[in-house]
Amino acid sequence: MSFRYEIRLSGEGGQGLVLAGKILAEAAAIYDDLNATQSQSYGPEARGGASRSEVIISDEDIDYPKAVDIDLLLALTQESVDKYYQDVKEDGVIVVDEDNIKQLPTGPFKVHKVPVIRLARENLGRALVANIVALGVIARISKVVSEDALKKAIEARVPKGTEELNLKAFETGMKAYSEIE
Amino acid sequence: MSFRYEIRLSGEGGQGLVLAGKILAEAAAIYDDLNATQSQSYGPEARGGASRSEVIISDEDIDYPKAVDIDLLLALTQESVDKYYQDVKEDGVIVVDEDNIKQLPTGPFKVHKVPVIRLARENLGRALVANIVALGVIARISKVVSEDALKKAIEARVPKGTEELNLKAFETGMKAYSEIE
Amino acid sequence: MFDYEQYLRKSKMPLIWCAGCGDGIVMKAMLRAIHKLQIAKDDICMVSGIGCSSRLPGYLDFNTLHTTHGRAITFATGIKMVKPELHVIVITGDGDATAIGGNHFIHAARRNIDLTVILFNNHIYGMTGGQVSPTTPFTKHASTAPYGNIENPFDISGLAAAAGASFVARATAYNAIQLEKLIQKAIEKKGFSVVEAMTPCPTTYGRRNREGTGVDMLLYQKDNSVPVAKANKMDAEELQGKIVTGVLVDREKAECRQEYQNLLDHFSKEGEVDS
Amino acid sequence: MFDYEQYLRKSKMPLIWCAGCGDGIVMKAMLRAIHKLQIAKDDICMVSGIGCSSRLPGYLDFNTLHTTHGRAITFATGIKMVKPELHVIVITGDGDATAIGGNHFIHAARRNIDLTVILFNNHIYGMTGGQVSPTTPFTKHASTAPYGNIENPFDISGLAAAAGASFVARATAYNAIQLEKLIQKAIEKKGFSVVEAMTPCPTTYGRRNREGTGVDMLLYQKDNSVPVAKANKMDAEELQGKIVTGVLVDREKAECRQEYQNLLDHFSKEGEVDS
Amino acid sequence: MATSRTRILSGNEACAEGALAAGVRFFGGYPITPSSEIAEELSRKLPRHGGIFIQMEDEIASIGSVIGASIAGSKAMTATSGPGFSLMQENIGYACMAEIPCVIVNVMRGGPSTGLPTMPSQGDVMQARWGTHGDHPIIALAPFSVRETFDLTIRAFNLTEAFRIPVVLLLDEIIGHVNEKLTFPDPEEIRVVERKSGRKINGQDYLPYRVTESGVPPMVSFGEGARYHITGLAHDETGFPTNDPEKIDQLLRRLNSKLDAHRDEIVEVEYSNMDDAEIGLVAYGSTARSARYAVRSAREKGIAAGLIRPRTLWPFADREIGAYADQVKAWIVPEMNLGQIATQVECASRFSRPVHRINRVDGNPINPVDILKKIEDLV
Amino acid sequence: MATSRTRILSGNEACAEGALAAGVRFFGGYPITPSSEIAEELSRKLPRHGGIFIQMEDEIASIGSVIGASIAGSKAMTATSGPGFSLMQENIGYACMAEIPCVIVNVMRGGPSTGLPTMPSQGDVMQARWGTHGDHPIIALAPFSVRETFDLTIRAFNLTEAFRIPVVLLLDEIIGHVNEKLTFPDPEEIRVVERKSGRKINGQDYLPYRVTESGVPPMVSFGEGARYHITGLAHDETGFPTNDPEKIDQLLRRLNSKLDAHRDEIVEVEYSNMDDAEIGLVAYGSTARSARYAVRSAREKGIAAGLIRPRTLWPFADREIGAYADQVKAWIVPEMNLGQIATQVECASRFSRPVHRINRVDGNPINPVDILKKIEDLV
Amino acid sequence: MKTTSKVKKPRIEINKEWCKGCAICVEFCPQSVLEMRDGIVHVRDLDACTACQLCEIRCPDFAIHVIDEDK
Amino acid sequence: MKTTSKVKKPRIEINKEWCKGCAICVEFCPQSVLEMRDGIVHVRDLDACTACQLCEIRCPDFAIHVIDEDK
Ligand SMILES: Cc1ncc(C[n+]2csc(CCOP(=O)(O)OP(=O)(O)O)c2C)c(N)n1
Ligand SMILES: Cc1ncc(C[n+]2csc(CCOP(=O)(O)OP(=O)(O)O)c2C)c(N)n1
Ligand code: SF4
Ligand code: SF4
Ligand code: SF4
Ligand code: SF4
Ligand code: SF4
Ligand code: SF4
Ligand SMILES: [Mg+2]
Ligand SMILES: [Mg+2]
Repeated sequence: MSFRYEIRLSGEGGQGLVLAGKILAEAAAIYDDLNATQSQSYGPEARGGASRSEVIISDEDIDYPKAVDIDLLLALTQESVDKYYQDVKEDGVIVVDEDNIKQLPTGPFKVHKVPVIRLARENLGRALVANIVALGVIARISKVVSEDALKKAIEARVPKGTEELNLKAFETGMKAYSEIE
Repeated sequence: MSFRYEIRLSGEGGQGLVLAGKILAEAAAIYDDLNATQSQSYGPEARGGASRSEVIISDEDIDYPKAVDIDLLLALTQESVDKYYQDVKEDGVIVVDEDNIKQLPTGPFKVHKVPVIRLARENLGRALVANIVALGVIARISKVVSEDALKKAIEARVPKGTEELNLKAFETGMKAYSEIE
Repeated sequence: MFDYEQYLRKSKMPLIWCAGCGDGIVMKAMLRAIHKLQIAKDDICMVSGIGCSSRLPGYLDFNTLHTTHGRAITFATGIKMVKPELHVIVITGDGDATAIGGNHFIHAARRNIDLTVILFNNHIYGMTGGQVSPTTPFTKHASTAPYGNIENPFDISGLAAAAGASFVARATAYNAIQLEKLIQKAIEKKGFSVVEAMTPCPTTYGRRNREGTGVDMLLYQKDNSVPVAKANKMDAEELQGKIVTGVLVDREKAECRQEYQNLLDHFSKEGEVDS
Repeated sequence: MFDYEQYLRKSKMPLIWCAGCGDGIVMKAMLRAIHKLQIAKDDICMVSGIGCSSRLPGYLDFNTLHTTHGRAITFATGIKMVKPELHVIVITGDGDATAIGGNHFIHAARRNIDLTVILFNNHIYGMTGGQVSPTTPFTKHASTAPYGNIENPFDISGLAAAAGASFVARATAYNAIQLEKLIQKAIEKKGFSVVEAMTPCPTTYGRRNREGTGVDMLLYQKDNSVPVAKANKMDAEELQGKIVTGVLVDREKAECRQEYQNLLDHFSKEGEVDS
Repeated sequence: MATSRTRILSGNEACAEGALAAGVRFFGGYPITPSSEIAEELSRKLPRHGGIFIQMEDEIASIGSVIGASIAGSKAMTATSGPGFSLMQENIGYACMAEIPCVIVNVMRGGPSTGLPTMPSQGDVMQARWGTHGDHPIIALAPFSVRETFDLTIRAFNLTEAFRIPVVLLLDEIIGHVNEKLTFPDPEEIRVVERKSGRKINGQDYLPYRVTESGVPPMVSFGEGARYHITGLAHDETGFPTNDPEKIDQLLRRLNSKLDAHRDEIVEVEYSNMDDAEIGLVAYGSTARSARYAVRSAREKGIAAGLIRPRTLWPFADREIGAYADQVKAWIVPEMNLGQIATQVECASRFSRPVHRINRVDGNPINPVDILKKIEDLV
Repeated sequence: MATSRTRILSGNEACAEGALAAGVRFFGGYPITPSSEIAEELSRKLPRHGGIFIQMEDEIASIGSVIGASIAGSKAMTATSGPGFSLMQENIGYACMAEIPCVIVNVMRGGPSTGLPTMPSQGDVMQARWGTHGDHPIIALAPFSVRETFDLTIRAFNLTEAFRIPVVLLLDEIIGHVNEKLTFPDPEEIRVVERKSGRKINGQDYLPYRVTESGVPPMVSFGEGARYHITGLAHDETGFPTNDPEKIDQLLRRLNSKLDAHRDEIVEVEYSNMDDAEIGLVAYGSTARSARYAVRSAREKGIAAGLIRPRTLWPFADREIGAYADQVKAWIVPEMNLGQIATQVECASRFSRPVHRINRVDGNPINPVDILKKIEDLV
Repeated sequence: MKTTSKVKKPRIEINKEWCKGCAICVEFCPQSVLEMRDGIVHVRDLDACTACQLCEIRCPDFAIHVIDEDK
Repeated sequence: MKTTSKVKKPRIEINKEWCKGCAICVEFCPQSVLEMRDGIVHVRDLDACTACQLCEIRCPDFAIHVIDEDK
């Protein structure tokens, strides 16, 4: 049976969610030979950067590139979780930043709290890599993309010279999830 | 029975044919209380001025403001007579400038030769008023507009200070026609 | 103690601009100048184009008009001609005023119409993400000048002067007090006045050109500004990379709305209205 | 003995222009300049906008392009960037270049792209029948300035200079020899060059302003021209109503097509073509 | 009888006169054949009426200044022809979005591009509807005589002030330049719509884009004490930009439905001999004169031809034409273009009868004889 | 398997890549969201391909430079969005009139006016057809995926070079910004049309606007030895202005009939599940993805829905759609506008069946679920 | 307006909702009164403040306000 | 090109189709060689002509051509 897996990464501009989405899509589409689309929604201005990035992964052609029924929602701000939790499907998963989200959503989905930003800042010294930490978490949860593919995609997409840091961030995320499991 | 009388004044830019047409129209419409339209065709550029000016006079609403079947054609250049004589209707009249038109058209219409430009230059000292001389000729031929109305329209439309000269030009035209009659 | 908030539409705050963007500093200098001049809020019409800087009027409690990209001056011209009693202030960016809007800018200067233009020069198209602008310095980088800018930049103030503006001045966000004074003078001036406000865009310009944060860019302004009196004594080479600040032009010229008023007065005296 | 006809498309003659229009005098000066430079007809691309003057290229046996009103310089820019080996000459009027086309004019000057602009300044919109232009002098009459022009005119050459042109010159139709020499220099110059050719429009300007025929207007030019060297020694008042002629600007600056070439050469040396 | 209020004047002059009668107080424009006489006339007259005439540096500046003037409280207009009309499109869209009243006259000449600068055309009809980007409302009127140019210019101002939708007045070169008799109505007879609100409004209690029953929010001009914000971005009722899909949707649907709600007030049609017509002509502008000439000639020959003449081109008179969809046996649509309104007639009549086109794009008007011939062919 | 010629990229990037594959050597543009990445990408790549990138001072200058570059012999393009597209209209008309090949990309965002700069829309479809003054030919293509954006960009260049008609590539913000897999075809597999003539031509024996059988005169670029004249005025076969009605008529009819003559080469349509469809959907661009999703879902539920997806928007696929006018019971046309193509579908199907519209103008894409609901409602 | 002769300490108001943490005020305070903490400005040493207002004048976000009741 | 020593009279060619009768050549001929007649230029006094070409240089219509075989 064919599958369609929908991921929405949400937070605020500057958190690198578009890059994270592209890495996910690239891992799936290039290294795992699936199909994938990544798209984003912007605020009122282009400059601000996107606050929402969506990845659809499937083994078939992907028609609609936006999320219809979310399998996995990452939310790094309270605003984003409030806005989007209702779009998560039954049995879907929500990953929230442990420190930023005070009010957890309730519903027919699973919610995981992971301190992705704190992990990035404290364990890796750069809050900037929170997006990649999150990818580690997502990799473990979703299972649609292989960890290997994700590592390759990270290496290919992050700025030259930061590969190691980012791979470490990825590992950190995977480990963090395994710990809460 | 209602009537529609079509006049085309043709020559080259700068010969005052638009003004002559407007005077005709004004005489008919304002002073004789008929209906009249005046329109013109331009060369490639606006600046050059029109080389063709048409007046339709009627006692009814005038639908089509361009000439369809010309009652009276004035032609001051050979080019214009060559181009337009075919549009003159049976029993129509063509007035040509005696000096400029060497080759007269033939057909089921009347042709009158009047040296309007020469009359203007020699009798009145200003080639510029040839258009008004022509109006005198037209007044006598067409009879659709009263001479009185034409005089009033001339007085109203020509540049201040040239009224007398122009009225004289008008008389000259009328006389010239009467002489060839 | 000056209360900026009397002029703010507080419900629209915080400002849309990035952390460290200089636009807010210029905005405050302008508010102080307006306040000093004691102009009633109803009597100010603030007109902008499109760009980061052009979002400014939306935050202020005046008659505010956010137009199309590059065209603010044309709308402002219509307003000024119809209601000369309004103080019409144009808020515009370097791209807005001198790229797409360059023609209107020079023509308003030529007419010397009584508008005050506050031109936010950050050397870049901020709003659209850092494309090269007509004021991006030679060799500097931008998203559409990935190998360094190969074009010469405008000297905006020089252009305004040559086009006919009656008042032209330049100051930096760093020197906000000077900026305030120059804006005050510009508003007071009857005629077309331009204040070129040099303002840092750390996000799309500073980062790409390794010029650091807003703080770093303000420090740069501090170190590289030269008052016009001093600049007049320096040669071209010494002036390389410097920002000449102060009043660059201040002259009396026929102002087009006033000239038109003379015409109106002439006819209304004559009482001659034909139809 | 110079044979103009080698350059003419004789079947298109006579010229569309009015008796006494100065445009033809400028046109001849340009042909002599081109001839002196021995440029092959195939290597000249002549681009114009819309206006009386802009009808010029149609009469000449070059690659000729009659574009839209005000936009000749933009088309010319595309041509020059693609075929830098062509001599691209822009023929334009005061309205075409500085009213609707003002922005392109100043930007081409800023880029200092290697175009030669022959700007026919007759202080009026000739083609459309004598409306006021950005160069119509203050108080002069036009069909849309029936009570006299209330706006200040541009100093076109000053504007071109401030915008960044590397060569700017002015001459009159009266002094056709000087005009020829300046056009020659302008074509030779690598960079954006402007020759402002002052040319009488007796039909729509002269008549309305009681300045007489083409002859009268040329005589006026004769009596009121001042060579730039002499003008430099005169004060503003003395220069009132005078036409300053000669080379106004001649300087070396980075030329944008050449700068681009450097980039192209860089990559072609690198042999680095990615996709 | 000729009265002193009767004069011979051109359509362009009548347009200027109509604008003055409607209360125009601002003209910003850029000359272009064949519209320039409108500007020239107003440059003479506006200063005498206490109004502003300004020649701007180009057409973009012209429409910008007009919108600004309107925001400042003046009835405002510009006049141009095809090339200038194309340049104005971006700011026409602004006027649609921000709901700023303004009148844009396009005296049509032959296109595309520089085309035929001195020759008549009706080639910009579809552009008048669709020239700017995004779905937007627009009104377009097309007079067929000098007198009607006077009347429809007044109407253009009335409509734009009433509905806050830009109104395009489509003359063609023939109408712009033909001279004919115009008897000026008594000023008291002229109905003039004034802006809904011109009063001083206190402080901020003005909701500039309030959703009202009529769909048209009352407009207060700048400088009248209601300090508010105008933008070309999608905005909410307060006039400030919004990203809220509901508010955006509300705005855009309200903007576009103003036309539907007031359609019958806007659409004006003249019928000649349609009662028993078997051949239905649809024509507008100067071409309608050729068509009426042809219809009269046909009637003289006993042919049951009739003419529907939309004075309003946009919104299109689809219902009025549709009402005859079954009565007529065939339609004839003569146009100085390649069939822009003919297509609308097909839709309006739902293809129930063949629509025959008579098109001319060679710079000449359509000769009534050609239309008559077509009528005769069809019977 | 992933090859090195497979990458993830956005529609805007794919457009730049397609242009390079088609041989673009000139880009002149002005930044505007959501199209700027096309310019940014080409500013990096063109110098490496020996091509020219120039950022002009505005959109008018951009299209002017593109036309100039094309005349000088380069394949040339620009990219913009609604506001810039409006500004380009006058010179697009010039390219139509003078028959200068060029590609204009419009990445559609919400309009009218500044509207919704970062949000998707399909609001400029009618403008692409009618935005400039005068009757003129135009081709418009609308890809629905990253891969198709690559392909249709190449096609746009091929069509414009083959027919000397400007081609508008209508992306929408979603297609411009969505990232997906693109496997680059082998360069040899790519069909690239080159200008009919690029040879040195001797002297003056070149008739630039010769009436040929195909209706398309062969084009020689400037600087290749055929010194000729190009103008936006109506002109004869020699390229010089004319006032001769016959020649004008010949020119304008030839220009506009180039499209008719080659219509079937230009119009491309994709059908999904149409064979037995009772509910016919017509959708294009990103909305076609929602529609196809809905059709698949409907088929899973046993509903006979099908989709016609015009890849070419202008000329419109009227015959292709008309062919199903009697088969289907109803049409559904989902669009991110207020029904621009829906009206075309009504005409194409001659109102034989109801056309149901699903319109969204609030900045959001059309959700497939809404389409599915409509399909279900109709059965 | 009344002026009093008592010398009061200036009051520094910070609007945390508006402050974007650009640190401009910190950098340009000649008395090092301010410091950044958690991406937002904080008053470190109010006693040192001379109410010169250089922080306020340069804060782009209207987020810092120095009230000197003596002025 | 050969030069001969004989002093020949210059030849003045006038293109009547192109001449618009603006009289510029007449006005600026220093030797009064030319005159207007019937709205077109005519040579009045060829002998006086010095072949200075000032007429030709200023004729806007390419209508007068002075051929001096000595040059
Ligand atoms: C007609 C048009 N073209 C392009 C744009 C896109 N655009 C919006 S703002 C902008 C440039 C902004 O630069 P600047 O004026 O310097 O303002 P800043 O953002 O730097 O303050 C551009 C190109 C537009 N909105 N409209
Ligand atoms: C977009 C556009 N606007 C206006 C016009 C009308 N127009 C044609 S030429 C011209 C002005 C010509 O003046 P100038 O450039 O000074 O040339 P001149 O005729 O004086 O030589 C104008 C306004 C046009 N063709 N296109
Ligand atoms: S992008 Fe630059 S100009 Fe725009 S708000 Fe950010 S810092 Fe300021
Ligand atoms: S109108 Fe003026 S510029 Fe035009 S051709 Fe006549 S004289 Fe020359
Ligand atoms: S007022 Fe002066 S001393 Fe006090 S915090 Fe601000 S900058 Fe520092
Ligand atoms: S300058 Fe203003 S915004 Fe920046 S850190 Fe200080 S208080 Fe905050
Ligand atoms: S060549 Fe000189 S002297 Fe001879 S006619 Fe001409 S101007 Fe006169
Ligand atoms: S200058 Fe030329 S056009 Fe004028 S009169 Fe002399 S020959 Fe004729
Ligand atoms: Mg900027
Ligand atoms: Mg001129």
